Amino acid sequence: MRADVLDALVRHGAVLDVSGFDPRADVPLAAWAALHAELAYLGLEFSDITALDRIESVELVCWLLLSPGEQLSVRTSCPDERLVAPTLSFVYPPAEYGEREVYDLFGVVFEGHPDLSRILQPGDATIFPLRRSFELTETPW
Amino acid sequence: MSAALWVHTVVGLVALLALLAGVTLVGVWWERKFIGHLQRRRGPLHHGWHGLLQLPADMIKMVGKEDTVPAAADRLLFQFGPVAAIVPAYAALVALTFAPGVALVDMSHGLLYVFAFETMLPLAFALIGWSCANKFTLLGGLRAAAQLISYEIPMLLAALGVVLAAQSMGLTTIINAQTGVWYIVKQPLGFAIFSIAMLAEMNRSPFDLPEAESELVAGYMTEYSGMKFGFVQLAEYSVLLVGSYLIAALFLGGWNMPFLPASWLWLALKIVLLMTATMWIRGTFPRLRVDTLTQLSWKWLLPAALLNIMLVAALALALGPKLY
Amino acid sequence: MAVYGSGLAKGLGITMRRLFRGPVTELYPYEHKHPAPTSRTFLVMSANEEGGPACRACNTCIVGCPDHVLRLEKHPDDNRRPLEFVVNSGRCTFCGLCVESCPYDALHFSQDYERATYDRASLIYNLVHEGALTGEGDEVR
Amino acid sequence: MVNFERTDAPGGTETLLLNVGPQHPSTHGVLHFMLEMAGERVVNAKPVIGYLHRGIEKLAEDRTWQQVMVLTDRQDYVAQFSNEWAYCRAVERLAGIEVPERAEWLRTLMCELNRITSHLIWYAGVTMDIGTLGTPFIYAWETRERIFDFFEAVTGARIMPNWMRIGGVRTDIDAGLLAPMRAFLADDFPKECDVFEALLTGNEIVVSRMKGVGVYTAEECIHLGITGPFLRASGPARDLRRDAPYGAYDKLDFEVCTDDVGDSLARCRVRLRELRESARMCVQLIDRMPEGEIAVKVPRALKPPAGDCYVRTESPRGELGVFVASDGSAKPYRYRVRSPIFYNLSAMPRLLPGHLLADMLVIFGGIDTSMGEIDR
Repeated sequence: MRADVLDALVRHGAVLDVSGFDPRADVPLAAWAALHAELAYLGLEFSDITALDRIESVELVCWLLLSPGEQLSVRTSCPDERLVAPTLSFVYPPAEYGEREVYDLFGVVFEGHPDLSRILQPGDATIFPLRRSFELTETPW
Repeated sequence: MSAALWVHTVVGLVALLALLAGVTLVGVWWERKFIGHLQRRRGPLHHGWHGLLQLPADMIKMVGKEDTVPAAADRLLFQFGPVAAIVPAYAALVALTFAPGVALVDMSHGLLYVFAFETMLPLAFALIGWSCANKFTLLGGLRAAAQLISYEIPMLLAALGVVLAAQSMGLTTIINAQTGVWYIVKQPLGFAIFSIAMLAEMNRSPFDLPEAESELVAGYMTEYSGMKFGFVQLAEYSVLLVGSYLIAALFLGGWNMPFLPASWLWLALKIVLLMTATMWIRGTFPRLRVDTLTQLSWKWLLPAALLNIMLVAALALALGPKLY
Repeated sequence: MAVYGSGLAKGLGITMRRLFRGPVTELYPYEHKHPAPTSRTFLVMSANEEGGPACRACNTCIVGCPDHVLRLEKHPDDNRRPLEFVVNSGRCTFCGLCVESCPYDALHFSQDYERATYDRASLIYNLVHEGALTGEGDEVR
Repeated sequence: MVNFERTDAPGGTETLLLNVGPQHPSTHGVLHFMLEMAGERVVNAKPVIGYLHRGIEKLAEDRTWQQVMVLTDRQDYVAQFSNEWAYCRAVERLAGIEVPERAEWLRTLMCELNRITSHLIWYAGVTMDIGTLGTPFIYAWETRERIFDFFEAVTGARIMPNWMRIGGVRTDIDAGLLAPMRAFLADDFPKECDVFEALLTGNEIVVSRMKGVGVYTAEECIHLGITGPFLRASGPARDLRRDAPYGAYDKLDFEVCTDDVGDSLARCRVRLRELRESARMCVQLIDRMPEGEIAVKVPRALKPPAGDCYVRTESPRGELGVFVASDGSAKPYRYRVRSPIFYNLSAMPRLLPGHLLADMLVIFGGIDTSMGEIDR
């Protein structure tokens, strides 16, 4: 990995793990926006933002591109009691829609987001279907 | 007015209406069939011989349809719109001469009369577009008005070249002046301008912006259903008929054919071929953009039409009216 | 640089040439397209040597089906024989996972694709019903 | 329901709110665009999506790893094989499954044929958008049907193949099929491409509508997260088939089609060249297809080790990413699709304002939407 990216990750308190398929960096929620601002400045491109429901918390996963062929995941964890995270939409414009989707399906509220509304579900939906607590029902024959 | 004139008028009007209806029915069938085969499909197939009865069936369906009026529409104008479209389109047919001496009214200024009524159509389309209280129809109606008005000018100027050469506005005189050489040979530029402008007047692709399906759903016709839609379609086909007729009469010699006796059949053949050509173009080309469309008219066709008139006038002065 | 308008003329030429090549469409209700032998349409059950269903009621297909299309009832006398093998074709996506998973090669796809009906109930077939195996038509359950 | 704020139009005239879609002839499915128009000019654009949301990501959590295969076809029903392959690659990477070489080549072959059919759909759509009466549309579909016949013969279905399996592919390609396939791709298809080019990029009316319309620089596109042919038309030779090769792509000789103009016409040219390039790749694949197994044995109750992984593939529309997470059970813990058009579409509010309604449809046609993938 590039030295400047590594340096930025370490400075923002990221726990780096390169043993998996792709390098991953777990950062504290407080450093989320600042780290991404710096990574974007270093020229990393945004690929995708999504989330994983870890029951007690929701893990935000942001995939960045070190080069067109190399990817890096930057992750943080939002506690279930307070699902609030700073928005990345000013750092990476495509994250605006990605975060809307995470909000729509997981209920994570992104602070400072320009238009945090439902995107895939109707505007009056009240559910967050990708949470593990949301049970699927079976349609009868 | 004498009884004979009354009979002549009534029979003539009914005959024209039958002609218009027949041309619309067969024209729509032929268009669907022709474009279908252009696209390697078969087109209508099941009703009658190769689907020839499809259109009467469609007409019956149209009459049976619910006549919807949008809640926000201006009811009076909405109801009046198709009438405003069909009346001038029908009235323009009155002056057409179909064979030597065969016309409802053989006017000495027939061309002027036809153009006068043809140019009333954009008003009807703008009216329809506005009365529906729908954004798509509004944009379509405004586009129709802008397009038709900007293409009328080069069209009239190109027709003026023929009038200059024939020294008459009567359709019979103009056609008879082409017994020898057709005006397409003498005024190719005028023919090109007139054809392009006429294509735009007919709202035919590549100038079908008022109906631009991919942008405006169905343009000014979006809200019409049932017989009202049928009337607007009838008006469109009447413009197609009149337009093809005018191109044939002004530039392609009307009922004249070199080395063969004059007959209304030649005129009919030319009209059918011209209509088929518009369908061929429609089946091949995309449409222009709205600003390119008006630019084409004002920046290219209008100067070219003026140049054409000057050329014709100069040639007529130099060679004498009888020779040119 | 080509002359302006030559592209238009070429386009007109192309469409006119196609006009004379004749239509390529099939007149569907009159002409029938023969599906490829691999085509996946409606499920049929093959017969064993005695003429009974080849199914051994092992439940593998039921487990493998992603859309809960199949229902199997074992024969009260014989645990290895189906009493009822019901397919709800209205739910079936013709994915072929059941055919693939069958260890006894009992399930197959037929080549019959014209089974449109007016109600959902008539899309439910019993594959081991009398006559179903001989191809005399699947009786509506 | 939808947050949409009107801005003041330049010149202070009242603007018009135009709802293009969800049922409109040229939104390619059920996309809904809210447009604020000043006359015919777009001031503000907002896509409203979700009309086709089927919850595929949630449904996947209730199925076994193999059963998710069925859903992947239905994400992007125009580029089915790309979606299947992306999922297969993700799971195979997570579970550490080696795929036999022939299977990889077969996958590459079908995926490239699929790229052709997908681009043909784009061609059909874009020619309808600019207002032809459907003649180029039908020509494209005619060619597409011939490729679908191959799909049917190989996979058993025309649209929803469900052909790839974790660890390989389901059916082998019949040896007798390769010759007609090669003949079609090497001889007939380039001629069809000539026709497509003549009716689109060779037509002066199309050129007048597309040239210089919607010019976006490479930096702009990358910043806005645009991938695929839309990005390549602006210059950068970004293609995951070249940048991070998978399947048999590293053994093929192909060119990454780019254009340096970045307008709508360039996007058409790039896609039309990709059609020829894909056909050329397919011919190479057919000629050099290795023999061998088509699948490795994978347990029916596949349980990949706990963890997650993300793979990115080049779908016809751009960078298609699949993120799968496993908790060691027989069902995926999380299945996530990074849809290329979802992010391409998210750039539209920034790209469309200032253009005419007619141009907006042309630019929008350049991203080649497929609602199934946006809404999932």
